[in-house]
Amino acid sequence: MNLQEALHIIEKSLSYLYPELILTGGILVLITISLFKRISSIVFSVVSISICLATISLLVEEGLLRASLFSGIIVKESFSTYLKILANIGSLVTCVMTLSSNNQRMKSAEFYALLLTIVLGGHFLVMSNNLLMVFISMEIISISSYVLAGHANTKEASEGSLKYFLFGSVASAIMLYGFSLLYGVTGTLDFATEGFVKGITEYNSPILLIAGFMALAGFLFKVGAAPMHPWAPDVYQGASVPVVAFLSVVPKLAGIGILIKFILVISAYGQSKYDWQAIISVVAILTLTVGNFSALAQRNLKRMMAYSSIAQTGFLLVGIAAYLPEGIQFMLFYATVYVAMNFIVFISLQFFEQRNIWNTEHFAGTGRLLLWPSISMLIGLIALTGLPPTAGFTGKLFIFSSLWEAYHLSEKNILLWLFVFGLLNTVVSLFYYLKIPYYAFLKEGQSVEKGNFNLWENLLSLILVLVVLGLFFAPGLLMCWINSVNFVL
Amino acid sequence: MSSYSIILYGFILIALISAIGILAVNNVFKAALFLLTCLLSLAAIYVLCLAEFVAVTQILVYAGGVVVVIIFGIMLTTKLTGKPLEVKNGNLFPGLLAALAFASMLVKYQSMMATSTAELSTMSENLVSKTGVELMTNYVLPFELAGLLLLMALIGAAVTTRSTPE
Amino acid sequence: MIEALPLHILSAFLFATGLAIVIIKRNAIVVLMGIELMLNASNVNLIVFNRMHPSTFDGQMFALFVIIVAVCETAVGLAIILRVYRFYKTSVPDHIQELKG
Amino acid sequence: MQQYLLSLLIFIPLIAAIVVLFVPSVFQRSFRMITLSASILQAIIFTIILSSSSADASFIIKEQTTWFSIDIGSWGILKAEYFVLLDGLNVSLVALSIGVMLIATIASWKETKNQKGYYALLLILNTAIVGSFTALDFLLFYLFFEFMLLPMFFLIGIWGGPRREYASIKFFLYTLLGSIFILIALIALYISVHDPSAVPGKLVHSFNLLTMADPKNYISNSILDPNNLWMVGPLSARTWIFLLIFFGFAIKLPMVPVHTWLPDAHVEASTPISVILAALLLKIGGYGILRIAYPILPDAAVELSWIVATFGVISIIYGALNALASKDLKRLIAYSSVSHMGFVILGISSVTSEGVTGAIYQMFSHGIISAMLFLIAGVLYDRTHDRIINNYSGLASRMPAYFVMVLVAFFASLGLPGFSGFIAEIMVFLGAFRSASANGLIHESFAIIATSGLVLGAAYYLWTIQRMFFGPFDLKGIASKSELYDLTPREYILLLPLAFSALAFGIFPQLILNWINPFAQQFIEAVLSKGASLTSNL
Repeated sequence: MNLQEALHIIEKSLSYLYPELILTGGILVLITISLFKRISSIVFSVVSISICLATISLLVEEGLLRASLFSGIIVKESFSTYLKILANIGSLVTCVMTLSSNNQRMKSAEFYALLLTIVLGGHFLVMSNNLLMVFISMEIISISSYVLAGHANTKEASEGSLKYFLFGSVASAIMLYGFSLLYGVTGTLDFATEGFVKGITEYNSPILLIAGFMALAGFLFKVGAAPMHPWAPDVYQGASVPVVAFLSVVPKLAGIGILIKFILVISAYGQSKYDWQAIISVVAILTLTVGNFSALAQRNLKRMMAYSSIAQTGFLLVGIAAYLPEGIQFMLFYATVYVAMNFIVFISLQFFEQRNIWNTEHFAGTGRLLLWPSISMLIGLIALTGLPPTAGFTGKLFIFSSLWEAYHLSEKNILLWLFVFGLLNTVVSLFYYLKIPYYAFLKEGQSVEKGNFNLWENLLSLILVLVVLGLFFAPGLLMCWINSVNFVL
Repeated sequence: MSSYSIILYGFILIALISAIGILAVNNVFKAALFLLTCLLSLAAIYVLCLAEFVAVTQILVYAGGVVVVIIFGIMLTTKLTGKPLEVKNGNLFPGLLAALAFASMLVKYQSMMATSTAELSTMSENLVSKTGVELMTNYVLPFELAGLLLLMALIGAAVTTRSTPE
Repeated sequence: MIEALPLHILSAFLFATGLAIVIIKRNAIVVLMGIELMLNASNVNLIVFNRMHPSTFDGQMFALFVIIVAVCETAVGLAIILRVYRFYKTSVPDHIQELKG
Repeated sequence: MQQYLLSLLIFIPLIAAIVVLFVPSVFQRSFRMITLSASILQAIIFTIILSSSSADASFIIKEQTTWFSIDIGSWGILKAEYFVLLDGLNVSLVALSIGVMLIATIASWKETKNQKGYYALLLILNTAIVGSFTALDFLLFYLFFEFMLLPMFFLIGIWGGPRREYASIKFFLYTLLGSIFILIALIALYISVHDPSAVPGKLVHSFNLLTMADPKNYISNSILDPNNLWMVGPLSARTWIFLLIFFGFAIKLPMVPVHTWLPDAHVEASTPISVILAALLLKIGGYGILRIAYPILPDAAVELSWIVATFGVISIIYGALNALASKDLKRLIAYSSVSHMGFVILGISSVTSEGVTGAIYQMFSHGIISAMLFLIAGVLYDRTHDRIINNYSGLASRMPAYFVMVLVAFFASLGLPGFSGFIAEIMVFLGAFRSASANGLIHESFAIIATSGLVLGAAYYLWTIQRMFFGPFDLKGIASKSELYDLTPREYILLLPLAFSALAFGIFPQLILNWINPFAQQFIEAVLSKGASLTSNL
């Protein structure tokens, strides 16, 4: 390949990357602003405009089937585009949430620049078709996340961010070693190519299993799945609420997006002699168990939500374990609903935390005095439990339907276990999800001042609640969009 | 055994010993110096493996940058806490067990990869210039992203250490 | 002509030592050094494997990027560690236990 | 208008609930009026529906439209329907629920604590109950079924007795466990069936219960294909699914050994909530077994009928023994419910026309009688805040009218001829006896053992009457004598209609049996023929 051709490829590829270029532009503008004194209204408008523009340009090119960019190291297709839109929406909601925060550090230009960097990293992560790209974009997410986790600059936040950093660096070092072994086995970094899959199917050695496990460690860290979850509770408890809400959605979705690709490839599209479907099922069972049972003992609400988000990852992993194209579509449905219901809870959580309510006992009696925040929280928690009439139920129904179908096709008993076990876990999750409404509505409590959401919080939670309820009664609205998403490497 | 092999084995030995040194000593500063030795001998190994550009980067960035930053960090922390540089050990047994398990597993299966593939071939091209071209063509996207990563790491470090007004 | 076997053994041992440091040492900065060792182990691997698959430059390139990432990680990590020092006056992770379940 | 009557019947309370939520709290008194008028409106609509029944004999009125239909590529189409129907099985139960909700509203007339929330929840509960009795689409049914949980949780947990929180959590977890069992079955079932009426070439996964009930609609070689049994461990997948549905509903029923939530919930719930719980929510368990478990999995049902019957008999005896040992009046009534719902299980398991008719009739009659029993317990509790049986004696002299009502309720409940309970229980026994000769499903000994439940029932009721109402008048414990006054007019309004219906349906069972009989006939034919043909395929 001569230089002329190479430059041509770069030029052509760049024309596909408008959303990412817009985000990068936003980051640079923000960094420039941060050099001057605080002008928070401009900062916020720069962030929201760049996210909105990026989302719009994603939506515009949505019809695009597949484009291989930069000689194949990243690939644009509808699957990654969908996840990117979801990540953008999540970050937009986070930005609006920071408006109600009383911590001034949450409104600084650097904060938003870091936020946008994570979104950008997420974009590239879900598009990656190359181990190097996976590593770089994952590190962009991780390193910015470490900083964000400690951004509140309190004692707890810095402790959380230190633990996050140490755990995350070890996880990524382990993952990197796995990547290097995979490179050794296949001789290429482009994991969607025939050469890579051929290498995996032909190379008959347990080193593949070791390499796969090591690489998996990094992915599982990113999505917060067992056994790579122990960072989550400390980070969640320490960091400020908008950051927690953001970390529980955007990096997680990006990680899930790349995990699907990786599992598909490492199992050589099901031809590998190692049963990666069973391994993911075991991971899902483990994640569900750890998340739900640890959450039972928690009294701090943010800590509880950490375990809850671990458990929710378990449900997303069920979608991956189901392994069918439909399983992945249903997983996208669940991921969408997860974004909505998670943010509902966190918006209320921020509201309560500003009134010094963060332990379950503190919620006693809030049901009547802080009526709308409590009700919005109740709806969010019911949706997370997966009870009708919320889309959380529909999402679980879909995900487990695809799992049943997968069991039917493969006749693997582990899938049946996952099916029964996953659904029974819902009952366990009820114990802790219900604890908050239980205290809020059934207990008489200390005096809190009467209060209500401010305008932004009202608007956000209303929209999200409508989404969560609306998608239950008319899931077709979203599914017909997701149906147009096809999953090709 | 050729002199080439002797040099290679020598550097491998230095790297291993200094790595174990980090584990063995209880003084942070000494550990940092061991890390420096280890990284430098690895750079030498890279040269022997015909990865000159990586070797140079290793010396400039790792040895010159990372280790210096680490030593700087050590000094700052000792100044902040006013305590000696001693490091305590914990989880000694599980740690060593895990490390041994990993080492034996990796050595066993990874050495199978070494024997199953042909011996290392040699290349005689001008590697540094080729690396440069590659970096600006095939790897331009990761390259730019790495730039962004460095920028954000800088800002992140600045934000993290900046003291709050309160 | 170089032999791959000793290099493989080197990378495996470097990785294991790094892991041991991470698990055993009770000081965040030393743990950081352990992480650097683990990253370097992967780099050795990448370069050796690049010699086995000489048609492309993938391995060496990857190693270069790993070094860049390591720098970023160290910078951010040390900044975080320094702040924790300021708050807790200690660098022993076990002593830092404000957050509990 | 005619075709939307049933929807109107279901959703009027929900509309009323929304109205209640938007009326400002200053108009406290309007809430109960809104609730009452919603119930009365329901009753009127129900009479209109009954008077204009359809020409087709298999149902009275039905409504069917597509709820959502999602195309999922190679996997087919996922179709859920809004399908509600009124037929011989549920007409009596819907009538019962309208009546009981009316009575519960009047019984909560004096409720003062947070009225807005109370009546809104009551109205939502009403919609959920009527909805789950009428829904014929599994997903729709499940929606209504789950929808009952939260209102009930809050109704027990906020307006209940001293240990209300414990009781409400226990209630919630037990029933949620049951509904998870049902959810597993739901997923397994709808993936295995396809809708034959769909466009050819397209695979339509339907939630329609009637589609699921036809063995022809199962996709061949799917996990639940009745013609090609898929084994999971020692049992076939169909048997597992039957067990899941059965136990899911049995928790609601409640059947021994999964009944333990019931006494706690009853003891802690306030009177109107106890009435709704006993008279309506328990019936959904029995209804679900009749509507879903048996018709859809007849082969497993026929195969396992002796296990079902065993659980029924155990419930009868165990419930009665516990009632005998109860010191708390409400707990006694709660255990008597367990015992009486055991008859429903026994009747269903016999799969004879007498047995099934008896089971449905027992659900209806127990609805009336248990409502009355809990109201009676509530009357006493209102006055003295004490429900311990041994703390009372000689009440007959102080409260003669109350005593008469207690006599009617107790005798109706223990199955004295002339009351509706008698008809129901005698039919269940007949069915259980005849099953051995008619279809050979359950042995006669089940019926014989179950009769001892009747004897025990007589024992605990008569003993209670003897302890509380005869002998010299005396009160122990916290109660003061001055507060014991006889029935008030409002209590007459509550109790008299119930006493009258218990008698009326005991003397003229035809009023209901005319609806039930054809359904029962159809039911047993379908179950037995399908069950036999499917098991012979083995």
